[in-house]
Amino acid sequence: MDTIILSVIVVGITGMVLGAFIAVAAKKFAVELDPRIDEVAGMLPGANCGGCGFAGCSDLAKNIVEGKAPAGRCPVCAAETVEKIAAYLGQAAEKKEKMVAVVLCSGTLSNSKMAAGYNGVLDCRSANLLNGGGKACRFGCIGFGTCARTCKFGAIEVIDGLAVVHPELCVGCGQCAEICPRKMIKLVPAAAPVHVYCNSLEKPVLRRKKCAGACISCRKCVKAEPEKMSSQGFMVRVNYSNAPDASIVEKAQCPAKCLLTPEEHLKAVRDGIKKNEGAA
Amino acid sequence: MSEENNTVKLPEPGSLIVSSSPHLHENSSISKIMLQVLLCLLPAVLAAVWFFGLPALKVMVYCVAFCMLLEYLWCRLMKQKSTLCDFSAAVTGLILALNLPSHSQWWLCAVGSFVAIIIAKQVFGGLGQNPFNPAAVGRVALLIGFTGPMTTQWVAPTPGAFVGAFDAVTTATPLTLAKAGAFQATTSATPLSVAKNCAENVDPFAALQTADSYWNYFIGNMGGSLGETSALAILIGAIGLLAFRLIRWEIPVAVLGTMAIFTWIVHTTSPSTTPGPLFHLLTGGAMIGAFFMATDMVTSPLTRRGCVIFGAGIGIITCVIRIWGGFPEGMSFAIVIMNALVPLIDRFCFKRPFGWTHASGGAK
Amino acid sequence: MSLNEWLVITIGAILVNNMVLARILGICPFLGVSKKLSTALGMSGALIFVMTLASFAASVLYNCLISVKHSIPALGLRNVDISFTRILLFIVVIAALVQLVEIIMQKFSPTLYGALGIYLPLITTNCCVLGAAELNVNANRTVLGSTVFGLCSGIGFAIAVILFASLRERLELSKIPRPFQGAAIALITAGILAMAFMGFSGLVK
Amino acid sequence: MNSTQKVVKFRGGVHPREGKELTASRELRIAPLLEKYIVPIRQSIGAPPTLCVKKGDAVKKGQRIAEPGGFVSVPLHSPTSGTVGDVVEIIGVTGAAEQAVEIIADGQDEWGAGLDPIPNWENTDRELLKKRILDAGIVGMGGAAFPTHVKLSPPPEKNIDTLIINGAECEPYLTADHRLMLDRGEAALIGASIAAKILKVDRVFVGIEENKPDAIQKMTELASKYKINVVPLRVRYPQGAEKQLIYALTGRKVVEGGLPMDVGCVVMNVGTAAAVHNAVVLGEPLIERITTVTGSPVADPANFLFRIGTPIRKALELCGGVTTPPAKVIMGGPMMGFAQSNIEVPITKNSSGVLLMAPEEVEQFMGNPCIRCGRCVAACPMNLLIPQLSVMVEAEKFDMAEHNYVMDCMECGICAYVCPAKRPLVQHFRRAKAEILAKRRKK
Repeated sequence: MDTIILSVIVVGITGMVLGAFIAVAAKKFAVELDPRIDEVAGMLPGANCGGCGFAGCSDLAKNIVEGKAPAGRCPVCAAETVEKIAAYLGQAAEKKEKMVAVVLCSGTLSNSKMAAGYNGVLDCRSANLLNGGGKACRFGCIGFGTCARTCKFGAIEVIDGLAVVHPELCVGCGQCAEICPRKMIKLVPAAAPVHVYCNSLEKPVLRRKKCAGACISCRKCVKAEPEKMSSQGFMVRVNYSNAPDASIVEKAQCPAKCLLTPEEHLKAVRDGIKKNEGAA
Repeated sequence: MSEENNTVKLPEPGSLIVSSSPHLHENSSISKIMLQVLLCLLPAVLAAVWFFGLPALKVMVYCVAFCMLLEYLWCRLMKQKSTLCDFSAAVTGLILALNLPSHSQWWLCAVGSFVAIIIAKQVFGGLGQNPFNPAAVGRVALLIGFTGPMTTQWVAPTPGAFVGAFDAVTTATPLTLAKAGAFQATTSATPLSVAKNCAENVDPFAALQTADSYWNYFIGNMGGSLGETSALAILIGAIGLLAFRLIRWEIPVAVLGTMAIFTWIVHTTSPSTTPGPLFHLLTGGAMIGAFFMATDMVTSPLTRRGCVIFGAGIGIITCVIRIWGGFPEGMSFAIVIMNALVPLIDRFCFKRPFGWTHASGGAK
Repeated sequence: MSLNEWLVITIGAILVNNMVLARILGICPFLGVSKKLSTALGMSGALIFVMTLASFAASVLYNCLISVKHSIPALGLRNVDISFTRILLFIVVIAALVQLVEIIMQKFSPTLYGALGIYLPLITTNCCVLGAAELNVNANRTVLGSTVFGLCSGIGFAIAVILFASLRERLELSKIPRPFQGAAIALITAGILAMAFMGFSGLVK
Repeated sequence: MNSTQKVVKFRGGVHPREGKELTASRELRIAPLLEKYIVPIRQSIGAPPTLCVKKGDAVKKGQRIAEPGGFVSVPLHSPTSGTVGDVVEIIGVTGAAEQAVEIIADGQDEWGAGLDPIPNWENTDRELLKKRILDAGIVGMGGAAFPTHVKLSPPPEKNIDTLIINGAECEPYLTADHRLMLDRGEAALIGASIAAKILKVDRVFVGIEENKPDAIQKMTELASKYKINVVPLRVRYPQGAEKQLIYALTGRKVVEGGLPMDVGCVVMNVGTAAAVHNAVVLGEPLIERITTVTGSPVADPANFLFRIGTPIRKALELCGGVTTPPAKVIMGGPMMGFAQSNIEVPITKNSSGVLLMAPEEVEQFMGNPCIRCGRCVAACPMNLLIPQLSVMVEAEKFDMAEHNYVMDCMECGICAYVCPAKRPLVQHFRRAKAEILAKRRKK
């Protein structure tokens, strides 16, 4: 019993003395911190993808709380999360549309003609400084997969020398579009069901010489849905502010098989390899 | 004009290769370097076979085979291109073998090879990425894990007696060794262990430091690991290494120089603590460590200054362990410890680019 | 104490019985803050400071308060042994010290504070700080001896963690197979380093 | 004359196989007129010039077809008389797409009313001479294509005391400068004297590598008339690199990020010096240059006097084509030249050579890991820690690489030349430099 009493006294007094010390120190060296930053950071995805342009999620949280960035700056967040953050901070959330990246190119190795053999670093950005890799087309995908390595979400796969975005995995952070040396990965509304898978600005005759998958600029699709497709020079694109629905594929009957839904495009790319293997 | 065009042969479009400059390359490759190292190890191998007979050859074959097998299996497992052809596994295996006692069992070789190839090299990403010298790590692991077989079961050298040496294997117990009679205390254990055991005597090293024994140490007529014994053979190999430009001379010079100075100071201040510098240089792993293990390209510093610091560190740590530590030999420990320091050394022996001045560097 | 005993304390704490590599204490900050050399340096500094101070404080506390037999006639207590409370008291002291370091660091070096992150509060319950205090008790060291031991253990930790951090910076650049990335390769490296440090065993008894 | 000038050894360097014997002793040939020239519009560092002729315009030989786009920019001249064709997009020397103008020759090859010769340049105003060099469109012909008039206009606070004429030609295989010194040595020396007058310097060196004894002898004989020292240099690549050359001749080190003028030197290629002579004394703008066409697959390798805008295809036809299909066509020398993907690429003002390499001569780069053998460290003339730099670039740690002075790399290619693992080091460093520059520009 004696032991217990004394122990309690000794430990208690020591604790109190030290506690007092800390209390004084905490007062003296106090640092103001905004507790909201941690809260907001907790709501963000925490992937630190850098898609917002800040150094990671907690940095974005700091900037959102300080009002230097809008609550919807994170490209990855779902709309509900943005609303939650805005509500927490007492701001009005702006609506944002979900975007996905898309590689507008059909230049698989099976489709492409090679201008030269490439011997060097297998990285798009390095290759771009050196004749742009081996493929003849200078507008299409180089295919060394720098975007795939950059993607934090594993949404890009390089199949047969062509980067393909899996829209169901893509969160639209835009890092791939940023890193692509040809700047040919586009961020488009996820709602757009079809894309024209060719990025070339060359004359159709020239581009068909270089790539069997190139758009031939026949404009059948534009004629089918004039409002919902756009063409500039020789380049035909889906009008992403007023996207057509998937039925345009049927209507247009694209002779180059360039106007496709992402699923059809993926299948075509995969089939290309099989065909090649069959031929070999 | 067009007729002429038809007769003139020009490069086909699409047949050309584009690559970054330069378009000329020196005639060298990794496998060539490794083969040159193997060639330089040949004198040591021959010396080991001469002194320890066929069992020594067996140990070397085991180690090289296990190392190459493990490398091959790893590449298969990781679905990589096989890296057997660069011969780096063979070099590791052979150096490991030269660090083992002559009558090592096959399982000792296997464990050492596993540690060297898998744990010290491949899990770090393979050739070029390993921060530690694989052979040194293999030996350190064996020294710690199997202290007995690694430090006590020495066999006396039997110069030239290849088959007789095999008999020693079958009866390799301390008893039979003692019964053979012809051996002196110096040969039934490595000279280093003797030095350690006798440290309490007044002049314990007299027997170890005669001109005769020095000659034996030099040519390798003493107990010890396969490659540790013959300083002569290692030196012949070292000439090859230097001639092939495979090593930087700064490292062995720094290692051996520091060891000599350090042991000289200790020896002169207190002769009963340790034998003189020559003894230390010629016995144990000093030579093979300084020339073949410390100089491993992957795990040594890049700059000259760094190499000197690296070598000096190895020398000092080796001597400290030899003189005061619990193990008779500290070379491989020292190498691994200094390997760990290499990134720091590289960082602080930073080279300034050509034309760098304090003014321009400071203004940055 | 003789020179030899001081050598045993210093060399022993720094090399032979290195806190991290031989006693395997303090592995959490060892692995946690060794990703970058700069944070490793900061952590080493903090830990040397805390260990020295904690060893000193704990030793004073132990020698003056805990190990003596207490008699307080006013409360009717006679010859009470409270040495069993020492771990409790050591933790209280260490925790208070770490809190103090943390508060001061947050004020004067917010970047270092941010870089050390969770590992700073972890020193609070860190086994190597407590271990140093406990080892001092076991070895019956004087207050001065304990303080030097704490300092040297801290230096030993610093050597290990700085070496390790520089190695990891190099590993960061190498192509380590997927399954071994991160903690796996760090532990393997630490193991090899520990093996190498075993070469020092026998230097001091 | 003074060939006892003390020569300092620079650090590192290599001595690759020379290959110069293919063309060194062969006579300089003058390329015949072609039907069509493709003249890239941008041929120098700095602002691109703007085209001042339209499709269908008649042009005379030496007529200005593009105006300079700024101070660091030079005009462009028509290589022959004829009409202006399309402006086309071609794949340039570096592999990037660039604009070029076609000139369709009329076969007359008539000089237009261009520049007046200034035979007594000794008594002409320095500014006038400088303007002439600008008007003639002269750029550094050794490789970098830096506008020469800019080089000759150092800011007044820089005290220039040495002019170095670079005849080292350390690149293997190339002999264009060698032939130029043998055949037009006097022109180069007069050009050097003009440049020396513009810069107001007395000390002029001509540095020539010792593997060209005939050129050294010839130039020494000629130089006795002028106040010019011919200095034989150690045969060591990259002897002709600006910083190394200055160090070898004067013992001065150009600080990192600095220019030769910081240490009182101006370096000029012998070809550029000869072009200066032509522009001033003869009144001819820079429309032709000597280029080596060489390599083992070339049937009849030689040095040619080509008009600017001659495609490689035509150059090869003049050499009798190839005996075996080459694996690489390189514009420039083997150490720093650019591999071409097609043979339509035209010769520009800085094309010192067209080199073909047979498949058995070409060694492929491989993605082998660095074994830290340190050969590159020993050989790097800029003293860089290449093994560390290269792994940093591979891991895309460009900040780290910048701290480790990757920007000091001059892409001489020695590291990749000596690398036993055949790592594409130069490509790594080019990438790093490009990324770092892009980041700096963003700021």
